Amino acid sequence: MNKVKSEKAYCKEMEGTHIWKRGLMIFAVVLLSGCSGNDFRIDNSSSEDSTKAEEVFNNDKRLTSAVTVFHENDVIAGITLTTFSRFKKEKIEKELKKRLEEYYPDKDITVSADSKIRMETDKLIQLDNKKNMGKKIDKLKSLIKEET
Amino acid sequence: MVSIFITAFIVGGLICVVGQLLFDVAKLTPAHTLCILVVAGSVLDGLGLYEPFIDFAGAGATIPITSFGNALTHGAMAEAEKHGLIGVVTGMFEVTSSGISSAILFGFIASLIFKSKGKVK
Amino acid sequence: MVARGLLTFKTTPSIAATGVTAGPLEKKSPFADKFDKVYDDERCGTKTNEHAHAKMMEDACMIALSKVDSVPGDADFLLIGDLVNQMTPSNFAATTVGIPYLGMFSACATSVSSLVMAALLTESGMSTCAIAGASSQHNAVERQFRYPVEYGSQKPATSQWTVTAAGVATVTPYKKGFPSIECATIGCATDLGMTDPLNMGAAMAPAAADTLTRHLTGHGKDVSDYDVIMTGDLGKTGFELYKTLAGNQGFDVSEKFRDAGEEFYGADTAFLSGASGAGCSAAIFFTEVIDKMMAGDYKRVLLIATGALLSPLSFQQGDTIPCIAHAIELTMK
Amino acid sequence: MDEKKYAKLEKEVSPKTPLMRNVIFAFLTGGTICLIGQFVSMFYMTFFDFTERTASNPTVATMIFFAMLLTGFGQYKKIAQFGGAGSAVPITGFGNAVISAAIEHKSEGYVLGVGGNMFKLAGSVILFGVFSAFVVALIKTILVKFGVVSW
Repeated sequence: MNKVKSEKAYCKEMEGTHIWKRGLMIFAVVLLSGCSGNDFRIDNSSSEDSTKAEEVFNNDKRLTSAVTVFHENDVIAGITLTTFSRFKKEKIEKELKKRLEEYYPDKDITVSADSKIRMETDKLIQLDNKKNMGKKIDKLKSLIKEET
Repeated sequence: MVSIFITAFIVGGLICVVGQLLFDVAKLTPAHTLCILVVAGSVLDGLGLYEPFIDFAGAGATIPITSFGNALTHGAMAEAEKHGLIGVVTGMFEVTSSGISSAILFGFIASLIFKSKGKVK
Repeated sequence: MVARGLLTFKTTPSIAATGVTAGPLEKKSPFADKFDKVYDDERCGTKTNEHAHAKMMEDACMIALSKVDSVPGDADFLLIGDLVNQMTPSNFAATTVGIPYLGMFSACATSVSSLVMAALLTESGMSTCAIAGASSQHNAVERQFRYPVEYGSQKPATSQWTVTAAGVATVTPYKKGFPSIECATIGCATDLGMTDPLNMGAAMAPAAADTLTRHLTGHGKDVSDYDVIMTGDLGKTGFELYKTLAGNQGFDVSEKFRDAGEEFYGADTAFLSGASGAGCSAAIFFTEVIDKMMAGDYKRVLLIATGALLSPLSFQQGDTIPCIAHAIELTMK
Repeated sequence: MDEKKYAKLEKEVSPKTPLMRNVIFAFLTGGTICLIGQFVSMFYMTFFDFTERTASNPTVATMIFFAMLLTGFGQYKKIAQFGGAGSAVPITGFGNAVISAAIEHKSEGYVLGVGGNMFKLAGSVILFGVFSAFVVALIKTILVKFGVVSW
């Protein structure tokens, strides 16, 4: 009797893990459809021409999305990478920054593949009030510096 | 951004598989296994391989105990970069790990509120 | 005559009563309704596991005495032991009951070694009422020998669960109608190089087989003379090994062999290889076996309690596990 | 019967370690714990000012908090029996080692018991973590000094 009972409990436990795992997967898929996809956006409130930046991001196959904000003297880009490019995250960030610096030599450029920065740049773009933008960008830059 | 959940699951799971193989095949005690993994994390960071790994797998690389060795080494190396050889020593004492401090704190809280129970299931 | 650990009791002292107490988890045991007292609280209403351990022992002693209409003042000797640091639980129990006390240690074989000692004292005429027994408490023992109770470690299928139980017997000069102690064999410490503290059954099996052989050849008996030959706490793995070893010696292992550790928790697989601990053999020997003897089901039994003589220090230093097994033969005249 | 023969017999009779089952369950358990960790870390990134890198500190602390609850309510050892290394290798296993020792030694008082024994099991991990960090950083510093590698 006991043996049967414990085996049943055991199966139940197993079932539990599968449901748990599947649930998480579904959640992941929902998230996936929610906030990624080929999503390249630029918000330009400065006088600079942003088409060059657009080109740089659009043509890089390692990126899955990029949100760039041009504001006064700042350029901040939140990007997401394909799964395996994430191994070279730091290298890609540096490389893109360098390329942008070639096009916009007098700008203060920040490129980050951190998902926090990506989330925040997304919020910046949707911001109606552009007044606080400078402050918010400064805050993001300090966040990135904390990384080391 | 989402694939990080999948990589976290897989990479975290695989590190645990390494631990399980050390348990069952190498017949090591849990304490020995964890020490080996911590040293492995530390060495990987010395080679500069652990950080890209965290970028790739997120919590899949920061939650396993290997990240503990990585965090300590990273702190020590950061100090060493600034102050040279002396920095290695001073860095050792400056490095704090949230793992240790939170384990101490929650361990003490748990000892205040819980009692052990010899239940089998 | 050279005895070599073989003892024969001419006056055949009797086991006039037994007292067995057990913890809440032991309600799962198929023998649970035979225990005299089962606690609902694993700490038996005391503050610590060790106090609970002592309390269980005290209660078992009081029950065993009350069954022969006695009080602690009537008893001559208290021969008990356990596994925790310097046997403090037994020491505290002895302080409370106030009977002249000799601490006994043979690890999980203490139930039989103390019974042999009580029989010797009775045989010599120095004792008319001796209490002999052993106890173990899961939490206290686990913490001493392995890990903290709440620590998560994956136990292999060979590992055993230390029982929470105390069992004592009141040994008196021969009394008609009660099981009497006819002969016994003191075991030799045996070490076949086993080092795994999570596979104690395998370490203890050779000691049990050795004592079995010595008892049967030394006393000129055969397996067929007994109704049952019961070992203490070998567990499923150890019991298989012991039967193989005994079979190699030419004994018929097919029917009469039982193991208290294997049977203690029934078929519940959560307990893996079965039960262990000093209280395991004591609780089963002093309920299941004695009850069946009183009921007339068993006429002659051989009890072999096995013990692993290790300490946390010895196995951490990489030493092997020496083991002991003592045998005692009970008859119903 | 000599030791070698007995060791052979013991191997034959003792139940085999179910390696495949253990590995699969360790993978699932460890993966799930890391997945939960990832969710916690996402939570900190979304609602607080943490980046991917800095979120790992509060995440680890939160995971150890979960480990405290599971250990205190007697659930962690069940997860461990099921998942093996899957529950021991994540930081929650480290937490469990510290917390279970703290709970266990409460009976000897907070100074000698809890304080003195908290790191009975986990202490070795800290020792080897710190020592290997020292050695690795030292080697790297020397190599950098000699110009073999750069930071």
